[in-house]
Formats: sequence, structure tokens, C-alpha cells
Amino acid sequence: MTQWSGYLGLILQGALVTIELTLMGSVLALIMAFLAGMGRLSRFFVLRALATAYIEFFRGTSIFVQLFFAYFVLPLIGLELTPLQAGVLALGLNVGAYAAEVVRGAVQSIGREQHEACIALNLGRWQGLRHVILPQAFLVMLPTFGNNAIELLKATSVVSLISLADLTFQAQVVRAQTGNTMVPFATILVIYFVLALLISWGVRSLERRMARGLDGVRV
Amino acid sequence: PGSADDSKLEQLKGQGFARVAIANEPPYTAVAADGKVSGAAPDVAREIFKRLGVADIVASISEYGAMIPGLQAGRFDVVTAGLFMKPERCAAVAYSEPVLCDAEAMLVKKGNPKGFKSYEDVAKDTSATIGAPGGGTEEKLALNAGVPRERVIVVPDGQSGLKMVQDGRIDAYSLPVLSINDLMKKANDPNLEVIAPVQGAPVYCDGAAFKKGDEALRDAFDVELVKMKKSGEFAKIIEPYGFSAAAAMSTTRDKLCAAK
Amino acid sequence: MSAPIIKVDAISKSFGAFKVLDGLSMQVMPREKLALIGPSGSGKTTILRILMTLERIDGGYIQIDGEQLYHMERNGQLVPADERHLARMRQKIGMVFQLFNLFPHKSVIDNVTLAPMLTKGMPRPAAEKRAMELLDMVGMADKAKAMPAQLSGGQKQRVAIARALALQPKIMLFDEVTSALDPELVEEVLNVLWRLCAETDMTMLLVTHEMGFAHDFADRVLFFDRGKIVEEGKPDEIFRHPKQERTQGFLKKIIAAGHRV
Amino acid sequence: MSAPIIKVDAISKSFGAFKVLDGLSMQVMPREKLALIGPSGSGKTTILRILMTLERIDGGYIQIDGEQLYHMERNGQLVPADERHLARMRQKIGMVFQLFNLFPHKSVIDNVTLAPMLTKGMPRPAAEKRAMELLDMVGMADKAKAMPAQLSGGQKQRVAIARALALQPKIMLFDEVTSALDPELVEEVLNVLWRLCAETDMTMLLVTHEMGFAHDFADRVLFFDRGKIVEEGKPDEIFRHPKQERTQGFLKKIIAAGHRV
Amino acid sequence: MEWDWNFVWQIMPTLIQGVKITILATLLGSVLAAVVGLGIALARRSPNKALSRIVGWAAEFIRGTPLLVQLYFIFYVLPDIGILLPPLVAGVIGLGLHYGTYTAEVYRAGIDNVPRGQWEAAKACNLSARQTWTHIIIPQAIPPMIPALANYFIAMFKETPLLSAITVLELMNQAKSVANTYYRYIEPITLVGAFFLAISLCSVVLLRWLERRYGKIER
Ligand SMILES: Nc1ncnc2c1ncn2[C@@H]1O[C@H](COP(=O)(O)OP(=O)(O)OP(=O)(O)O)[C@@H](O)[C@H]1O
Ligand SMILES: Nc1ncnc2c1ncn2[C@@H]1O[C@H](COP(=O)(O)OP(=O)(O)OP(=O)(O)O)[C@@H](O)[C@H]1O
Ligand SMILES: [Mg+2]
Ligand SMILES: [Mg+2]
Repeated sequence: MTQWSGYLGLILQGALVTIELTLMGSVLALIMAFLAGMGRLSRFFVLRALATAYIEFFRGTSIFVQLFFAYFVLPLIGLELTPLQAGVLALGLNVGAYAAEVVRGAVQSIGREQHEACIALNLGRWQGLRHVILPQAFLVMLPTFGNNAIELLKATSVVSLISLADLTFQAQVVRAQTGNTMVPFATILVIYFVLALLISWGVRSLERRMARGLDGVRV
Repeated sequence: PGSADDSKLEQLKGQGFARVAIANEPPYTAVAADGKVSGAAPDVAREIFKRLGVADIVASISEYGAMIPGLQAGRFDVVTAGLFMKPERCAAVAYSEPVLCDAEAMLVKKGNPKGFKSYEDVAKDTSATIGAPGGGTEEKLALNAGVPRERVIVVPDGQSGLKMVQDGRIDAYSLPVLSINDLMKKANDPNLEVIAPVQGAPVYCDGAAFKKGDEALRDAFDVELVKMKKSGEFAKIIEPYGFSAAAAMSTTRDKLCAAK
Repeated sequence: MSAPIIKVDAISKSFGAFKVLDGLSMQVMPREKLALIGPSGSGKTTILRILMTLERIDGGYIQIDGEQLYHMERNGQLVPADERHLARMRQKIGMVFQLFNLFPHKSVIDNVTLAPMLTKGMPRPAAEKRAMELLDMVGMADKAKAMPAQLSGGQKQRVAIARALALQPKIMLFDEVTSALDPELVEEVLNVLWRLCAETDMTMLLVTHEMGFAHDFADRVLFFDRGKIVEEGKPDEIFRHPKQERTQGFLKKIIAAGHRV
Repeated sequence: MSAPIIKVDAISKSFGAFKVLDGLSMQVMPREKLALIGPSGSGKTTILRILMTLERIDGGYIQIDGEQLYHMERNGQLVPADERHLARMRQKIGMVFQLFNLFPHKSVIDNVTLAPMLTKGMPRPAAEKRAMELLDMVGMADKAKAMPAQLSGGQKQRVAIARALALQPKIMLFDEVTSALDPELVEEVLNVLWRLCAETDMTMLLVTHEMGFAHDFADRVLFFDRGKIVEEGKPDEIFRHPKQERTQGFLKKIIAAGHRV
Repeated sequence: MEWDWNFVWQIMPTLIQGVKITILATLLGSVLAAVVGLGIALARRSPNKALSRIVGWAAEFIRGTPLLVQLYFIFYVLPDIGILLPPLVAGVIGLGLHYGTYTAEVYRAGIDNVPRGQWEAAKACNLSARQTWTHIIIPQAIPPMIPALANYFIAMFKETPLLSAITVLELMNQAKSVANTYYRYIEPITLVGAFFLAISLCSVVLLRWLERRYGKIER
């Protein structure tokens, strides 16, 4: 059964693509989350409206539709993307819209009194945000960000529908070539789970590191 | 004439590879344990592009349904996936001369309990369901034979179709003969039976499918294809996979695209 | 007689349909220690928050140190102040809150140095030197490296006072700075206020329910009710011989509740 | 002399590694009004919660009304009490919390009738009649249909008292029932306690920081520190002539903080 | 490619057919998820350590792996051990199990959010454990959970396209089949996006209402 080891290699290649997608998607999602999350809290109507439109649109239409659009429709209007780019774009924008609400909620969860202390100390808007509000809010966001990252990891499985050779896709290939269903799917379930555990472990240890000395602060 | 078209080939030569869409369906396509893509269709394409001066092909596996839109969207330069020539498709893409020919087959339970011989038989039995790839030839044949939409189950891939027949979820699963044979070989299940060829279903041939507008590239491809057919190299490539070179040489694109 | 450092002129303030302040006027002289007392909801906190520019006013004028607070001159006209004007005016004012509002993610000393470094561009060593002096004054020098979560309420409040002092405001506002503390911890904070009162020449406005402290500490007491100053005067006058019925009733209840006057 | 209604015998209680109570003993006579005072963290709340069976004890015995609270006899042996025994013992005891803990999803009258109807199977009309009497006693009859969220703190606390009384306990425990209230609202709750004290023959244990009230109300005062009773006696003795240094220090601080004794 | 309104009208009935299946799957999946979630939440609170541990890990596993792969598993692997489910049933079970692990968290948070004082007051009122659950805890825990539960059901709605992998003819599958028949992608995919967006926007309104109505208990 030398064959299996070869196909395992194929699946591991898929795992690599999945990890790549998850990482790049997370970075994009993080950027979008802060842009749109802070946008929703802006004083300027235009920014608020833009952020709200982005969030509602990407949360409202299914990730599948976004993926198909990025892959099939954008090229028709002249925006040529590699499958990887299309995948990262759709996943990052989609998860970013959810995470934006996390950013907004976390910033708002920092009590009004912290904002007022900033005013009383004459800190500027940006100074207060940068030194007082965001450091505290980030700690509130972290656990939910961890969940979002796991959501993103799982959502990468749908990119197999646009022929990106991720874990799920490779499992399909192995299945077609070997005629065995159980083995490839059980293997990738375990791999996904290990990746998810890694994410939540990483986020939790980051959280512990950042929360040092803050006992009693967390809401 | 068509200098814009010529540039496509030049461009491919320049980048050193052509992007090819293939299906996840042996023996049209095969992926070895080391990840190397082979199979009848990609092997032919690889050889011809080499002769055209394009060093290699980069194959990406795609769903059938995504192939033509992907081609139109510029995701691939060519589709070599057992995408059979039919008038509607000929209108959507630019085909090369025929490459791989195959008749249709059905996978059923041992003894063919419902006695299917043709798609019309499936249509007549009001309790019968048939599986086929979404957007594939078999789906259209079944629908045209009068099987109502809700009895034509869209099955994502061959293994799923095989499994669904084994589990009794569908009464028949239809694919080209060689694909079904390959599935049978892997499954090695004595409780299954192949009906081939399906009566009344034409023998279809696929060709390499190019984007409309890339006719110059297609023509260049055809020139090499015809040469290979004549020299017998063509047969050497495809016959180990079970395809008949004679069948492909006995017909032409024009005939197939005009067929009703 | 010198000019008042705070001059509140017929200001009004509503929350929705509810009018909290209605044409309130008052004046505070430099170095004066003022106690604001009155029943819950009478608008004491609101007036302090307005002076700290945490709320906007709906009408009227406030002058701080001879300058308009919520207005500024442009082309000879008084127009609503912009953020830059407000930021400049805020340099004169500091505030200490009932619930301390320390920054929980920063150590005690970082709480005190943050604002001087950011708003005055003070270099870190200078800011830390000054912060240690202030922490020493409030008796918290030994906890400089601690995080707020590790402090008792009284300790937190003392750090909050040091933090407000670090910007060297001319006017300090204290809003019930002891009422969130355990009774035993109240004393240490009041002691700091006493020292502050004796050692600096800041103008101080203090909202409190500690009648005894208000009596001993203040130069003048204002009794608020429903957004108006009902009675004002020297502490002895107000606490021993209140003229208004409302003041009498309030003090009687407070005494019945066990507070010493 | 009759037998004590509460007999606490060398109990100990730890939270993790921290020993809150260590071999504490005390006795309370029927109808006695007891005030528990002492610094924050000294274990006053803990002893009340133990009597209410909200915590378990690690060692020692408690007798209520002649019966073991945390133990019961089985085959002539004392074994840890099961839930049924605890439920039966709890009928003798009621508790009012610092933060009221009213059921927010039930109206005032439903808060009061719930327990009698569920635990004693009292029919609704009888339970409501009795509830209205109790609400009348605490001056809340006119708010019977209101939801807790619509009440002030003092009103909530009065409802909470009525709720605890509805089960007709022999012993009532009050844990700082006024310290979450605005100073002006404290009086109305204390008035209810006065009435209760005069009109019923319940045994009452009261944890409070209102020294004046403790003085006037209690038959006996216990001063707690670090989980021990440091001093006990008649109110006049404790407040006017405390013998222990710790008690003197505590009372001095409280007085400095502006509380009347 | 031009937008073709005639084509839109032509395919509309087919797509509406798909919408019906999508909604049906969501409704059934929601009911199952609500029940499964409660089961998991209670099992995890169970004093039986083995039960709570096993259910905990199983839930963690299901939550950490993609629904798509789980659906393949349920549909293609379970028949090997004699469990043969019709596509829609398999899909609903997949959705219900997967989202049940999410709703379990909602239940847990809802129960934990009832302040400790309420448990204690119930004890001081001498209520039994059952009376405490039925009269005090559940009535306070459920209303604040409703918006969060609804949120997950809306998310589930947007994941129904996964069911196409197991041959359920829901909206996305219908659209793909239409697209494959006519080689036109823009109209069907855009329409699917529009359907999702329309239903999502409606559900946002519904959610806001639910939040206002049940979001918080006044204390
Ligand atoms: N942001 C706000 N929105 C609505 N009403 C408010 C707001 N802030 C204060 N109020 C109302 O304004 C009135 C005055 O409030 P303020 O806080 O100034 O009273 P106070 O005198 O400080 O009372 P306390 O002694 O309880 O602190 C109160 O009735 C209060 O409910
Ligand atoms: N659940 C708990 N876990 C850990 N420590 C606790 C717990 N409950 C109480 N303690 C600790 O036990 C000690 C005694 O607490 P207790 O609440 O009985 O004090 P107290 O006398 O009522 O104080 P206060 O006047 O502040 O209410 C305190 O140090 C407290 O931190
Ligand atoms: Mg106030
Ligand atoms: Mg206590």
C-alpha cells in the first residue's frame, strides 16, 4: 500500500493551501475588520454609511455567492484574479465583515468613563483611541477573533468549489483516484480539527500574555 | 490575418506553459499518487503544446459546470476534459478536431432490475431516478429523453455516483463507457453491472475547447493534432487508456457540431 | 477683589425632554474651595461634567480664567468653540471621578505619565520624576509599578488624583470621590484632599455626600436642588442654620441616615 | 433562661487556601437583635451565608432551633445533611441581600407570593392576601403590580424584605441591606427594620456599616475581625468604651469618615 | 456578457423552487439545532464527568471541522454502516448537529448570565432545584438568548448552498444547474446573491426587533 503514502502527500499539499488561505484571509479580514469597525464608529456620516454597507452586504450575501462572483464575474469586468487571490479576497472580505462588528462591539464595550477620563486628561481623539481604548478593546476582541479565524479555516473548504486545491479538494481527488471515501475524509477531518485546535490554543496563549495584571478588568 | 490571435500562442510560448482545465474523472484525467497529472486528454494536450513550442501545461482540476465559464472568464487557455462536442457547446467555445470518443453507459445494480436500455426507459419508469454530472452530456440526454428534472439527480463526481447506486439512492448513474469502466474497476463490486452502450445515445467525441476568439490558437493546435493522428503517435497516447483512435479519426468537428 | 476664575452665566442643559439645568449662574473665585451638595439627581454631577466639557450646554456662557469655554471669537463674533479651542481650555481643568476611571491596562505610574507625555510632549524621564513626586504626595509611591486591579478602592482613587494633578490644572473638579469606597478607606482619600487643600492654590469644586468633610473643608457651600442653587453660604450657615425648607429637609434626612455633620 | 436558637460551634471555612473563618463559635438567643460589625473582608457576610446554607462549612457544627443544620442523624450517627434536610431547615431562616436580588421578571406581588405558593402549596388568593399585608407593612402596597425595574433602590429593598417575611422564618438575616442605596433612601429601609423589630418576635442578625442604627437597634453587637469575634457586648459598651485596640481603631476611622455613632 | 432580463424571468420559477428547499432546510435545521444545543448544554453541566467530557470533546470536534466535510461524511460514509439517509434529511442533520454546537454555547452563556444572586435568592426562598430552574433561571435565561439564536439560524441559512454537495436541489444548486444548461452565469449567481441579500436584510430587521423585545432584562 505504498500508494497511500503518496496520496497522503497530496492531502498534505492541500493542507498547505488551506493554511495559506487561512493566514492570508485572516490578515485581510483583520484589516477590513478594523477599517469597517472603526468606520461604523466614525463621526462622519459617509464613513459610517460605507462601513455599514460593506458589513451588511458581505454578511448578507452568502460566501458562496461572493466566491463565485470573485472567480467568475470579476474577470468579465476586467479584474483578473488567480484562484488563490479570489479565494483570499472572498474569505477575507466575508469574515472581515463579521469581525468588524466584533471590533465595534469591543470598542463600545469599553465604558464611556474611559473615554471621559481621556477627555479630562486632554488626550486627543486619536491619542485616546491609540493608548487607552484600543489596547483594552483588543483584549475583548481576541477570543471572538479566535472564533472568527476558525470560521475562516472551515470556510476555506468551500474554495474547493472554485477548483482551488485545498484539503477538501484533494480529498475529493484522492477519492476519485482510489475509490475510497472513508479514508480521505476521515484524514482531513482530523487535520481540520488539529488546525482549529492550534488556532484556539494560539489565541488563548496570546490572550493570557496580554491579560497579565489585568485581572478584574475583563468583562 | 488575425495577428491578435497569433499573439495568444506567442504569449503562451513566452510564459512557457498553457493553463488547462481537466476533470476529476479517470481515465480522461488521472492524478497519480505523486500528484502528477496524466490521463488521455492532458497527455494529448501536453504533447501538442510541446510541438507548438509551449514547454508544458499546468493542469487544474475543475467541476464540469465551471469549465466553460472559467474558459470565458480567462481562467484557462484550454479545456481538455472529455467535454463532448454538441451544437450548443460549439456555439459557446471553439473546439479542436475530435480527440477522445466514447459512447454512454449506465451503472446499475446487478441484473439491471429495472431493465434500462436507454434514457427513454428511465423516463418511462415513473419511480426511476438517474444520476449524472451537473451540466454534463448525460444530464442533457436524460432530460431530452423525457426524464423530468426532479428525477435527474445532479451528482458531484463519479465516486459519489457509484456510491449512490450502491446505496440504492439512484437507480442508474450515467457516464461515458470508459469512465464507468474505470469506476467499476476501482470499486470491484460484484453487485453492480454496466450497461454499455446506452441505446439511442450517440457516440460523442470531445475536443480541446478554446475560448471564442482564440481560433488561431485552435487552428495551430489542429494542425499538430492532424499530424499526430496520421503518424500514429496519437493512437499510442490514447489507446493505453482504452480510447479508440479510429473512432476519433472517423468523424470531424463540423459533423459533430452540426449533429442534432 | 480679583476677577472670578469661573463665571457661569445663565446656562441651561436638557437630556431629551428633561431640563437638568435651567438658567444656572454662579461664580468661583481663584483658590476658592467650593462644596456642592444636594439631593440625588439635582444636577451636581452635570455641572462638573459641563465644566470638564464632557457635555455640551444648550444655552448660556461659561468663562474660565477670563476666556469663553464653549465659545470663541472669530471675526469679532462669538461662535461655538471648535475642538482645538476646547483642548486648549481643558488644560486649565482637571477632574477626578467617582469610579476613579483608571486605565486598567497601564501600571500606576504609566497612568500618571501618559497625559503629560502625550499632550505636553514631556520626555519620559521628566514625566516619571514628576509622577513619583505626585504619587509620593498621595502616599502611593511604593505602588508605582502595580496594576490598578491590584489596588484597593482608596488606593485607586489616590492614583486618580495624582493623575489629574499631573497636568497641573488651575481648577480641580471632584465628583463624589469617596462614595464608591468602603467606609474604612474613605479617610485616606479625604486626607489627600486635605493636603491638597493646604499645599496648593488650585481652585477646587467638590461634590460630596460627606457632610462633615464638606463642612470642614469648604470656603463656601452651594446647595443644589432640581438644577438650581437653592441656598449658598459659609459652611456654618448652611449646616447649622439653613434658611430654606428644602435644605433643612435634606440635612435632616442625611442626619437620620447616620451621617455626622 | 431559654435555649439559644442559633448555636455555632467551632466552625471553619476556607476559600481555596484562604481561611475566612477559623473555629468560630457564637450563640444567639430567641428574639435577640444582633448587629455584626467589622472591617471589610472580616467574614460577616460569610457567616450569614453559611447560616442561609449558601456556602458549605469545612468543619464544626451549627444548631438551629435545637436541630443540626449541616448534619443529620442516621442510624444513630451524625452524617452530612442531604438536600431534603437542608430544605426543611431553611424554612426557619430568611435572608435579605445587599443587592436585593428581586426576581426581575416577576411583578412585586409575584415576587412575594412565589415562594409561599411553591414551597408551602399556599393557594394563590391566600398568598396574595398575606403578600398585600406584608407589602402594606413595608409601605409598598400601592406598587404591588409594578415590576422591580420600575422601583428605586429603597423600594426594591423593602420588597425584598417583604419577600423574605412571606415564608415566616424564625430567624432573619440582613446583609448590609442599606449600603447599596442612595443616602436619601436609606432612611425608608431603616424605618421598616424598626417596625419589624418592634412588631415581631423574630431573631434578627444584621450586618451593617450604619453605626448609629446598629447602636440604637441591637441588643448585642459583635465586632468581627479576620474571621474572629474580637469583642462583643451591649451597644453602649462597644461604641462608647471599646476595650480592644482593633475595635477602637475601626470606630475611629469610621467616625473620621463622617458617620455618626 | 450582457445582462439579459428575459433570461432572468425565464429562470425565476426554477430558482424560486430552490428558495423553497433552502428555507425548508433552514427551518428544519434550526429546530434541530435548538434541541441539540440544549442537549449539549445540559450534558456539559451534568455532574456525570465522563458524559460531560465526551460530549464536550465531540462538540468541540464538530465545531472545529467544516460542515461541508461533515455532510460528505453523513451522506457518503454512513451508508457503509447501514445508515442511509435521503439527501434533505442528511443535510438537515448535518446543519442541526453543526449549529447545535453553536447554540449550545448560547444556552450556556444565557444560563451563566443569570446573576448568582438569583440562584441564592431562590435558595433563600427555599425553592427546590426544579422550581429554581423553571420559575427563576429559565425564564430569565431564554429571552436574552433569542437574538443570538436567531443570528445563528440566519448564518445557517447562508450555508445551505453546501447541501448541493449532497445533491439537495437548493437555491445554489438550482442556479448552477441553470447556469450549466445555458452557459450563463451572471444572471443566476447574481439572483442567488440578491435572494440571500433580500432575506438577510429582512432578517436583520427581524433581529433588531428581537433584540429590542428580548435583548435585555431590566433589573
Ligand atoms: N446622560 C443622561 N441622559 C439622561 N438623563 C441624564 C443624563 N445624565 C444625567 N441625567 C439626569 O439629569 C439629572 C441630574 O443628574 P446629575 O448626575 O447631575 O445628578 P447629581 O446631582 O449628580 O445626583 P447624584 O447625587 O445621584 O450623583 C438626573 O435626573 C439624571 O437622571
Ligand atoms: N466565593 C469566594 N471565593 C473566594 N474568597 C471569598 C469568597 N467569598 C468571600 N471571600 C473572601 O472571604 C473574606 C471574607 O468575606 P466576607 O464577604 O465575609 O467579608 P465581609 O465581612 O462581609 O466584608 P464586607 O464588609 O466587605 O462585605 C474576604 O477576604 C473575601 O475576599
Ligand atoms: Mg452625581
Ligand atoms: Mg459583606
